Amino acid sequence: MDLKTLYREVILDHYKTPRNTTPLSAPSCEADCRNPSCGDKVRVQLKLDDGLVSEVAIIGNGCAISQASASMMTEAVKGRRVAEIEAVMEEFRRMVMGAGSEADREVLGDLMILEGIARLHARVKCAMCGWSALDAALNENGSDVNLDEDTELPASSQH
Amino acid sequence: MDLKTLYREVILDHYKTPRNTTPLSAPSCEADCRNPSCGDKVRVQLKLDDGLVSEVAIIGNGCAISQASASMMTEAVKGRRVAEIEAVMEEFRRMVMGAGSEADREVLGDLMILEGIARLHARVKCAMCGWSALDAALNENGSDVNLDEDTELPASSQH
Amino acid sequence: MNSHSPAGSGVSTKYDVARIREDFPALRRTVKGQSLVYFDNTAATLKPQTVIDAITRVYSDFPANVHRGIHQLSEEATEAYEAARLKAANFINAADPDEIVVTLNTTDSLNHVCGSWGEANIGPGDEILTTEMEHHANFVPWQQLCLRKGAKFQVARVLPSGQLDREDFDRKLSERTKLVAVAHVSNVSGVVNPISELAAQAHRVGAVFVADCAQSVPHMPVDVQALGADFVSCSAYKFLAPFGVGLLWGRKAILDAMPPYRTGGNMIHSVSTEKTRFNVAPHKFEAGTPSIADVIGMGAAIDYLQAIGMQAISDYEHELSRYMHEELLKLPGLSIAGDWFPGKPAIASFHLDYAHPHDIAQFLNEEGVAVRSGLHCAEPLHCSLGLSSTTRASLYLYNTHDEIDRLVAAIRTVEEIFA
Amino acid sequence: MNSHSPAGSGVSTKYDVARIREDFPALRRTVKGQSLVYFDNTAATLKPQTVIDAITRVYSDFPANVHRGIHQLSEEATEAYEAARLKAANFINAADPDEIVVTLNTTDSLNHVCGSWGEANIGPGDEILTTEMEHHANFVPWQQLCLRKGAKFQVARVLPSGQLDREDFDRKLSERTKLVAVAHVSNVSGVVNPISELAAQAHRVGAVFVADCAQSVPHMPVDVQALGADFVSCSAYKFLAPFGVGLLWGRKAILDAMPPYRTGGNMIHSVSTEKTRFNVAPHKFEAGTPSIADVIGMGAAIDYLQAIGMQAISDYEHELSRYMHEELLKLPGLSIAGDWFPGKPAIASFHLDYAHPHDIAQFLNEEGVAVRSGLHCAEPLHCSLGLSSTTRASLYLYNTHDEIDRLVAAIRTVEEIFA
Ligand SMILES: Cc1ncc(COP(=O)(O)O)c(C=O)c1O
Ligand SMILES: Cc1ncc(COP(=O)(O)O)c(C=O)c1O
Repeated sequence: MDLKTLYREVILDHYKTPRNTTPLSAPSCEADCRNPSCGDKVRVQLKLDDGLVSEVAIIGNGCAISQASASMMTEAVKGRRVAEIEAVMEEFRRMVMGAGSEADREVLGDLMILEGIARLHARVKCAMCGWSALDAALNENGSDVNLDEDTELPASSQH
Repeated sequence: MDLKTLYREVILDHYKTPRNTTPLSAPSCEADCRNPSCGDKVRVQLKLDDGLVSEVAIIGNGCAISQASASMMTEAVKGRRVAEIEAVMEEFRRMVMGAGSEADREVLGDLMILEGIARLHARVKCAMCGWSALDAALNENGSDVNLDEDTELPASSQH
Repeated sequence: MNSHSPAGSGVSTKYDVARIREDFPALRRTVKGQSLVYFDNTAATLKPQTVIDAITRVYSDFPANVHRGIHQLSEEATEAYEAARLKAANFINAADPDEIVVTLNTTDSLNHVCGSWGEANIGPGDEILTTEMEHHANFVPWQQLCLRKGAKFQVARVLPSGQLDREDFDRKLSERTKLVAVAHVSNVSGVVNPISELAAQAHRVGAVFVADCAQSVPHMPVDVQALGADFVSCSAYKFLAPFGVGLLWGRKAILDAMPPYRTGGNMIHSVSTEKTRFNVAPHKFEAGTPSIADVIGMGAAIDYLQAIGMQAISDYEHELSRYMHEELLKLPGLSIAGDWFPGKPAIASFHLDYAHPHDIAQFLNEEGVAVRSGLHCAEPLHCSLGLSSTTRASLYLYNTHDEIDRLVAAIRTVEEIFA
Repeated sequence: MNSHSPAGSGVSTKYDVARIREDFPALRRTVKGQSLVYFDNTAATLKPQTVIDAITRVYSDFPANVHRGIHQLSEEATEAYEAARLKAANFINAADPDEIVVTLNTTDSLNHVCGSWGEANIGPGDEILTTEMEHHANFVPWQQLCLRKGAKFQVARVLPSGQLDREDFDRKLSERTKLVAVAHVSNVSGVVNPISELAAQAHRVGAVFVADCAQSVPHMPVDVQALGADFVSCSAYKFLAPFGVGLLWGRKAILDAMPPYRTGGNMIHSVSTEKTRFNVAPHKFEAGTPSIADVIGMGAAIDYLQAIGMQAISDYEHELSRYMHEELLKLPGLSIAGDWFPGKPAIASFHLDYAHPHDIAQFLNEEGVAVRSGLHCAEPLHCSLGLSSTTRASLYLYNTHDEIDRLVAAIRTVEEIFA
């Protein structure tokens, strides 16, 4: 898919009308991710019920890719078990880093449409912003993430 | 003159038997010059009588060019007036820096044989060591000179 | 306008950009199937063939260390290296080549001043004055020095126009001010600060003045003696030279009085366990083996620029700048950081009200147009002007009016997609 | 011996020096009418065509700034730059590419440790231990730091053989020692220090260990994990790479805990007037625009070396070294700084009892043989061995037995003239 099509068919929709943006009143956990070099910022709030994400919210601003990716992330995690989400998170990371295999991507469902991001190396961090906040919220509640332009993505995604 | 001839016919003679090496008992002025990167070192002592250098001595060690040039310097200055010596000093500097003109070299007499040094850029400082000490002795008695490998020669000889 | 004969052959009395473009191999490449429009010159410039050839020659013929080794290769390298220092001195009209210290980049130059002069001269209660429009390289070192020393870090405001708030500057400059650090040209707004006036003010209160000339030296005649600053920093790779070289100019007397910044080989007179005696400036600041080929390449870059003439380059760029600003400001929803002023350098950091700079840069790249997006290492300025980030087009001597049209057309594709 | 296919074509099982020589354009030049014999490799090495080509490619194709600009050229530059960092990590077996900090040269690397770790961790009463055989770059910074901090500067002796006096080292290492800095290989005597033993000793007293590997990394397999030091420094231009690049390896945990050395752009997370937050290692140590093309050129140099194999290179150089020492020691009036030992690197710093090193180097140059003369930035070692200065022949992977014969013959001409 070329860049224009990707934006037109997927990104702009989520960018202009991001899903799940109503802040949660009593989140079980939350975390921020910011990419200070460009101002991308996403806060993720989760409501966990017995190992299941029952509610999710994002509050953010930044480039279309960061915001659309975060919005799509909320749709992918809502109602899913944490263990499953970890697998999706890992596979999403692999995909945008240009690693992993087609076969393993099944788990990503609609997110597979973001595959093209892997070619936009400078934008991988934008795409990861919401996901890094999600990871921080789930695994290190409260410790926010800073993605600077040169910061490597979290360990599991080292290439 | 090629390098071997220069060494054989001039330098080695002065290097192996430098002239005027008996320290003066009561010098009017004296100064050291050292080139710490290679260990060249020359101390110049002068006895001045009414604007005339009546006695001169060098104490030094280092490479053949530094010691020979200092030895030849003593022969050139002994018995001469300070004003004349300043002119010789200046012209010698010009010659080894590859500046000045043939015509002006007359004043150098026997020293003209060192003209070839100008082509050995890395050795110009060696050739100048005794002369820099002479300059310091005449003009700033006691303030010693350090010629490091990258130090420019004194102002008048800037190229 | 000066005559142009960079290749040394023939003289033309008009600025021949077509001919200049032939000297830059990167201008022959394509991006996304289109010829490259390179508008990221504030970050780094393209290199002419003569500079590339100069580097190749060093590595093919005399890839030796400098500092007067007696063998031929070292001698050739030393001659060429010192000749480049002389060219740099001449380029910015330094009174003495010994006032030219070769560093890694502007950041390194400014860290020299900070780590050497600053460490030795700044104490508790002292103040350092800089401005909101500085590149981080001329901001963070002073801020950190003040933190270490218990000194006060003062930052003069910029006006909404992007110009320095002179009243605020005057207010914050006092007898306590020991150092003033100001950019000659902002790398975001293109604002040109009146360095000689500011330096004179600083000198009246006894402060040392640092001019960050990273964005002026490449684009206009800069005469450090006329400028009146005590230190001037710039980056050679921003004026056609190789990466790896920055310059620090400092007044001889101040350099001589400063302790060295880095210590090690080549910057010493003698070393013993008890005591080390240092070499004189500039060598005492050039510890270790320098970026020899890059420095020699810088000499070739200066030759190239001087053959065209810095005034001719500046005049040509002013015309490009006027045209770019006129055309950009016709676009709906576009605003530019800092107001236009006559003689504004060819830098436009813009904001589109319908798209984010990252997405803009991405789509401009699709059209073969290279620009930067982000904060351009000038977060305080963006903050002050209320901008989260911008897209920056910055031009140089080889850019053309047609390329500006390509930029404008590319922005229209962004508009089509986003608006 | 590893297979050799630097040009990527064909595989040979023996060390093919003739073929290697073809890759170095400088070996085709003449000096004084004779083919060049380049024996000044300790100071800087010649460059293979692949390294020159890598630089040319950067400047012709993507002469852009790194740090992930969104446009294509910046992206290509960033990829190539980070790929080179990865190659460097692999070359010295770093556990993580984030442990590789790109600097200007070894001196800069060591000044990073001194100015950052040292400033933060050394105080009055502490001690720093180094040795008499250090290059000034691994001596003067520690000496000056001790002076600034009121710490004690300890210098372990060398024996007349040139070897480290282990008893003196043990005596001077104590609970007060906070940092130990030792060369892996001496650039004058070629002595190879047992870094892993010394580092273990240092660690037992809680000291940090700095290994100056400027003369080991180019000539033998170096595995920083096996070495056991906490910091390792080296200069890329001493292993076929361009000038302008040094490396500092540091343990991740130590680098992470260290304050930055230079501050400015690219090494920050966020900047405001009140506060600056720094980026993580290695980026927090790479302020400003790096020597991009040179770093990419270093990647090509590492590829070249690894294609031949560092063990093969080391074996070949040991044979050259043996032959050189044998032949030199046959010459009357010649002595070499430091005793011979099996596996001695191909470095011979010699003294002729009838001529001064400056004159020797001058006459060797007349014969086309390039050597260094002087103190080689190691004045304390010369002092300790009672030498005023020496003439140094240092070889590399492209040198040959025939060239050693040329050196010997050239020394005979000096003898003819002087003796
Ligand atoms: C052992 C050693 N350490 C340090 C250095 C200094 O290297 P640089 O000039 O790259 O800073 C050298 C270079 O000769 C060396 O041989
Ligand atoms: C005004 C200004 N100052 C400083 C710098 C930093 O330059 P360097 O990256 O060479 O250290 C820049 C580079 O963008 C600049 O534009």
